[in-house]
Amino acid sequence: MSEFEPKIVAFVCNWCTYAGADLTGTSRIKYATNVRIVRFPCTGRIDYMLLTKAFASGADGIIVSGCHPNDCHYTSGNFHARRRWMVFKKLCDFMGIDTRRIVFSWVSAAEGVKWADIVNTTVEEVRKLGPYESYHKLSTQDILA
Amino acid sequence: MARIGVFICHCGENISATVDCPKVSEVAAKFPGVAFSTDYKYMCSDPGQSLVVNAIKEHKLTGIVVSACSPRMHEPTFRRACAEGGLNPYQCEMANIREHCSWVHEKGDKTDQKAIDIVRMMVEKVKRNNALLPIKVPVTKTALVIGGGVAGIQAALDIANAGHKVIMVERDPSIGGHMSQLSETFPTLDCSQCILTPRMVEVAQNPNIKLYTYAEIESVEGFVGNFNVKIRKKAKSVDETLCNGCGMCTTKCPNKKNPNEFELGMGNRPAIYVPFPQAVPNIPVIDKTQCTYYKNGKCKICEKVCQPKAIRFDQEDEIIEVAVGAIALCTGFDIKKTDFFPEYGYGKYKDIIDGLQFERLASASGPTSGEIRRPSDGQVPKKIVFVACAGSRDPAKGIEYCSKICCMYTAKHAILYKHKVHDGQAYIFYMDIRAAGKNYDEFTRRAIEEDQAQYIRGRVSRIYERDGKLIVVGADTLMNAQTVEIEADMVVLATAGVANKGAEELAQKLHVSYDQHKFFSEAHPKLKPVETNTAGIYLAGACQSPKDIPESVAAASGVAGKIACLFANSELTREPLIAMVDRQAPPMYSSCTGCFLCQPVCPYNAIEREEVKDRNGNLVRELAFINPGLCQGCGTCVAVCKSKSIDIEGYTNLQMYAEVDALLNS
Amino acid sequence: MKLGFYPGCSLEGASREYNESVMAIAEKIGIELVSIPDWNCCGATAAHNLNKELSLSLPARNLALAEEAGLTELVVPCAACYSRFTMVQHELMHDEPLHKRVNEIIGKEYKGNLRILNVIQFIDEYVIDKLDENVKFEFNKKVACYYGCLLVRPNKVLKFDRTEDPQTMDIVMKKLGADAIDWAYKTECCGAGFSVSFTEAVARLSGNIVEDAVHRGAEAIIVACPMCHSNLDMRRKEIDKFNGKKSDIPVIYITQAIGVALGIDHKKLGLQRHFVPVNLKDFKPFVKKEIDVEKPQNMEVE
Amino acid sequence: MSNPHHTEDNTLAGKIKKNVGVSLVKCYQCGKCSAGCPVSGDMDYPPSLLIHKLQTGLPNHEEDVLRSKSIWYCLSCEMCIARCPMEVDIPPMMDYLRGESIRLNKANPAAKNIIKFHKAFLNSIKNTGRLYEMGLIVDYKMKSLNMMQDVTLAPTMLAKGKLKIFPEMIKNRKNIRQIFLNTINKQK
Ligand SMILES: Cc1cc2nc3c(=O)[nH]c(=O)nc-3n(C[C@H](O)[C@H](O)[C@H](O)COP(=O)(O)OP(=O)(O)OC[C@H]3O[C@@H](n4cnc5c(N)ncnc54)[C@H](O)[C@@H]3O)c2cc1C
Ligand SMILES: Cc1cc2nc3c(=O)[nH]c(=O)nc-3n(C[C@H](O)[C@H](O)[C@H](O)COP(=O)(O)OP(=O)(O)OC[C@H]3O[C@@H](n4cnc5c(N)ncnc54)[C@H](O)[C@@H]3O)c2cc1C
Ligand code: SF4
Ligand code: SF4
Ligand code: SF4
Ligand code: SF4
Ligand code: SF4
Ligand code: SF4
Ligand code: SF4
Ligand code: SF4
Repeated sequence: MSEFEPKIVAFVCNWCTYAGADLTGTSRIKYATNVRIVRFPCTGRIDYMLLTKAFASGADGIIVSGCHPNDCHYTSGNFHARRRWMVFKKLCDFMGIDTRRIVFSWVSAAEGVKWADIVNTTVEEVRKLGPYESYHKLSTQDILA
Repeated sequence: MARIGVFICHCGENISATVDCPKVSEVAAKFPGVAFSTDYKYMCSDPGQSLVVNAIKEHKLTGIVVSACSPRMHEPTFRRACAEGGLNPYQCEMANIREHCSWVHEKGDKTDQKAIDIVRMMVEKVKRNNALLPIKVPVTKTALVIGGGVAGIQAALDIANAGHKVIMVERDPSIGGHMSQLSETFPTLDCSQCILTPRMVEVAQNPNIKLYTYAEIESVEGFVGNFNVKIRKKAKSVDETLCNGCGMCTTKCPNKKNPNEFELGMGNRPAIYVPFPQAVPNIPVIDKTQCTYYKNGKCKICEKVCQPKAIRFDQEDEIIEVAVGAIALCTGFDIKKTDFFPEYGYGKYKDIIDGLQFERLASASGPTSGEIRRPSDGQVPKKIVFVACAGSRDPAKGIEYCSKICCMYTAKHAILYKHKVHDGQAYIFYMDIRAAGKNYDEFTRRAIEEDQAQYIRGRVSRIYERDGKLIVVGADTLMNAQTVEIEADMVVLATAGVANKGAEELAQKLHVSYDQHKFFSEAHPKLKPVETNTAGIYLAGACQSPKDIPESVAAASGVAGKIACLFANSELTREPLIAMVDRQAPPMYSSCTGCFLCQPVCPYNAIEREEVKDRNGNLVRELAFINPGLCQGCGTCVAVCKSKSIDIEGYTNLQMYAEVDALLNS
Repeated sequence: MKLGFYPGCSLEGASREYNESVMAIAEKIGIELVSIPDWNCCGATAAHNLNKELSLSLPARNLALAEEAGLTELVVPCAACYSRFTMVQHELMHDEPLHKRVNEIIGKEYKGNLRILNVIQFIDEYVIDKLDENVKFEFNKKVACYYGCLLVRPNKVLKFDRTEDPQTMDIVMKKLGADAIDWAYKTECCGAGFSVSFTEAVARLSGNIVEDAVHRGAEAIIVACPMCHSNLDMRRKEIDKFNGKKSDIPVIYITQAIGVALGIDHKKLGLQRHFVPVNLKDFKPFVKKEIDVEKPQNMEVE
Repeated sequence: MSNPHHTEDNTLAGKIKKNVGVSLVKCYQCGKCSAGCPVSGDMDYPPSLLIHKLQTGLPNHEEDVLRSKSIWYCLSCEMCIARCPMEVDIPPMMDYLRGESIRLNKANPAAKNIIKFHKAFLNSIKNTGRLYEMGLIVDYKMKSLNMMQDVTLAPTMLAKGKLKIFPEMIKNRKNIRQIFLNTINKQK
């Protein structure tokens, strides 16, 4: 059997991490193909229900990444994101969502190398955790199927 | 029914070398709702754009997805093409298969699959895009220039001469910046003061420029065209409207032994002082930390001798509020002090000085009236060592970059030294001579050929003092790395140029980004070198990275040009990608519960309370309302609203969920 | 108060007086130093010159034995041993596979819970505060404190004082009433373990050190390492030959200097064992002085 | 960061990178190490030059390095790394080069005594668990045949009580021999 290829979704802000990932490209730094990037104006925009949505549609791991503290293009969006994540994480733990599969990080527009590293380590970590079948099975399609 | 067009770009070989573009196009053609799909060599070229325009018309498309480079690069291009084809420009999305795919992966099925996924996701998104109209906002045609060094001066004068109002805020008691401290300037050796002072005076006299010295930025709110800025004007303890600059106070102040900042500690100044004779404005300030009266309630001599009665011991800081349309950041840089170098004695040897101190020694108006004398005992140094790259290009010390100006000013120092000490010998320890500029290399050659500077290629390992001499130990890497020891009378370290104090806090107040060394970041290193990522805020001079005078001035004129362009229109068109609280007629129906959780999270105070009244004028309920002029579209309010009453254009709930759904259900 | 102790070979042999003076001052201020049972030589330069794993394993065995004996803090007066121990601990704690391999080689398990102190750290933490009440004589001499290489380098691992122009010994000596001079050779190498095999280099390097100290008027060189001591003291004949002049500046261990100030018998401190005779006389009674003991700002220690 | 597309680096510099993690490409030949090295004057190639020879990757330069005096004269004093702006860790590189030089039988004749001294030193530890200075001196003299060196040192040391006539033996000498067998003596 070929190695398990985890599906990773990255929720990133437009100003820092999206631009950082662009820089990874411009610098031609290679990383794992497993990630799909979703662009948000700011991490503050990220509605955490989207994380459960992503798991339900087959993601094995999620990266949430935006500007470093104090560097938010909109001053404080990333702080609000953090704060809400704290609350949401408790909820996840309560609901039995595996929060090890959600990686939070800061990648600035200048950190192309860091972006590649984060994707690669997340892919490896999630590969170790295996497919998130327990969650995928519960997604509606599977139940009805 | 959606009719989406998909355009896969090869970007020459940039994409097609790793992604099978025709295959992606074929697969995309089968996505539900896709009416047209094709691939092409250069989508952004004229024929590429025509392809889009024609396809929209021919296939009656309702939206397009251009799968190419990053939207941060070409989104405006294709929105324009979209509009040309007769669609609303916001019916266009870009799928980033270059930066996020072809450039970061190897050729293969996985990469193709990723490209397909990215396209599918954008197809699902664009189906849900709304037609949007650009927002127009008025522009306040006044510019704020922060920092009054040569860059700030140039920017202010250019903008003022274009006919616009300028407010200049300078932290020190005088404008002039580092250039006012320099003796003569490379590569022509003109006297720095001689060329700068007239420009400083012009700033003071230009009716379009309002100058605040001894002032700092307290806060900045608003957005391009409409910034509200609070300026803290620190108390000078002198009434500027009365003071005539006679200088009686400074001559009579008995408290004279305070280290002179302008002379970098190599001289003293009174507690009430003007930083240097040509200061603009020529109005003294009292240093409250040193004045005898402020410290123990006695003295007031300055008050007695001041004829116009301008001294104000009870003066307080003043906060001034101004409205401006654009901001030029010109806060310059600083250099590392000699105590940064453990191996060169942690700054404990008096005769090891930094480059700016040497400028003061060489300056006719400096503490030695232009004679090169060493600080410890006033002797004229006969052997002098210059150490280039002191702290620069030194990752171990946390500064990996080249400070760019020091090769040139070190050559200048060697020349000036030889002009003043004819029997003296200058040695320069260097690693590379970086003199790329018009007449720059010729200048360093002149130091070597005409003024006998000895260049030794190697870094100095250690400097210590013995019997009044400084022993400089280096190696000559062009001579088998043999050790070279020079018994010098004085050593000048060309210390690294670093970000100015307070740069980080200022950047945070203005929401502009900065790099790991706290230098402000330009929006694009090649194509937007004077813009920041925040619209309406520009940067010039050494606050971006160490720069010499010609470069600082060029950038400043660039900024002035940009601001003049901005001010050329009285209205500004803004992207309509902003948030809205839902409203449905009839009268003011909304799912908003009036909890106002959204209000405090908005960084721009854009969320207001709107009162809903019945026919009799009684208050029925309060709803959130977003001021479209203030909202910058961060979307934080969208995420906090529990009743999902807010949505944000360009990133609507519907779009985001559709994207996530489309990504993985392949 | 009990602390672990690793004497090391030189303190048992050629540098007995260092051991004697450490013991004497520890006793005076009521600290018991407990030697690691059945300790072995750390291998010094020889091991790490010839074989990396050996150079890790010899110290590691000692560390493991110390842990087995329930010790938590270990005083290592020899700067060379101290350097080896600290480096080994650092390497093992930062390299899991290597740590495993070394544990296998030595047949013991070192967990890494020891705090390793050099003699100056030991003085700084346990002795300094007790000095004022116990000191009898003021050490009113001009001294050149010599740190050598192994106490301060590499700073990233040792994290002790600043690499260039360190101050800790100077501060201790100033507290005792000495005039600790500013000089140029504080951290220049003395030739270390090459005393026998490359004597010419040692004569030159140690020669420069002695010459600068004498030139600047020092009356004694203060050291904290047996290798420094033996190079500067036992090699004085070669040193004087290199410098072309005779020198009589004594080289004394910081522990001996403290012992002298504490009024401990000079014999008990082993001062008679030096090659260069030590004639420290004319001490005045100690009067406590407020000296500027602020540690210098520029400490690179995190 | 090395590029995965590049082929494996089989130069001596490549081996140093692989075995001791010291990256010589970082060295930009500033010479600061050579300027501070206390024995660079004794060396045939001061540290920065030694590195430059390795940077070229050319066989004749690598040969020079392995046969050099420099690698044996290095005192491991760490002055170079303490001041290197690029944090090129020279001492472990020297350790590795010494190892290679012995392994390939290329050690410089000038290093003879140094190697003999180290070996005599280790012998003492192997036999007793500790350093037996008297034994070391005798052993070293036998090995180096340098009978006259330091003839006056030992008697004075004895007189000052600094030399022991009999060796100290640790109890668990088996453990020590085990360590030697698992490390240095494994090589042979
Ligand atoms: C030793 C030395 C020699 C040099 N010689 C030459 C030469 O010969 N030729 C040459 O072309 N270049 C030379 N330069 C470079 C030259 O000094 C710079 O190019 C020039 O000063 C940059 O101008 P600037 O306006 O960007 O910054 P600065 O001169 O640093 O001016 C910045 C101004 O902003 C103010 N400011 C800072 N922070 C704030 C704040 N928060 N709020 C308000 N105001 C603030 C400062 O007080 C200052 O007045 C030399 C530099 C050095 C160090
Ligand atoms: C080999 C090489 C590699 C480079 N790589 C880089 C790089 O990686 N990064 C980088 O930043 N820079 C690079 N550059 C530099 C870059 O090419 C220049 O900075 C840039 O092209 C300058 O732009 P320009 O508009 O001033 O001049 P040009 O690009 O020379 O454009 C001048 C234009 O004016 C036209 N023209 C000339 N005379 C007349 C006339 N009398 N009437 C009308 N039109 C006229 C010409 O036809 C031309 O179209 C490189 C340069 C070279 C040579
Ligand atoms: S649209 Fe973008 S990807 Fe396509 S050719 Fe232009 S730059 Fe390259
Ligand atoms: S004496 Fe008065 S008028 Fe003259 S410079 Fe001083 S404050 Fe101004
Ligand atoms: S009151 Fe202060 S500023 Fe005025 S003369 Fe006295 S010391 Fe100088
Ligand atoms: S400009 Fe010259 S001296 Fe300054 S950092 Fe760059 S190379 Fe070094
Ligand atoms: S958070 Fe939502 S419901 Fe609450 S006031 Fe704001 S828009 Fe209305
Ligand atoms: S999106 Fe919401 S939070 Fe962000 S600026 Fe607009 S109104 Fe404020
Ligand atoms: S100091 Fe470091 S960078 Fe400079 S030559 Fe030596 S090893 Fe190379
Ligand atoms: S460690 Fe070796 S190479 Fe480095 S400075 Fe010391 S003796 Fe020279």
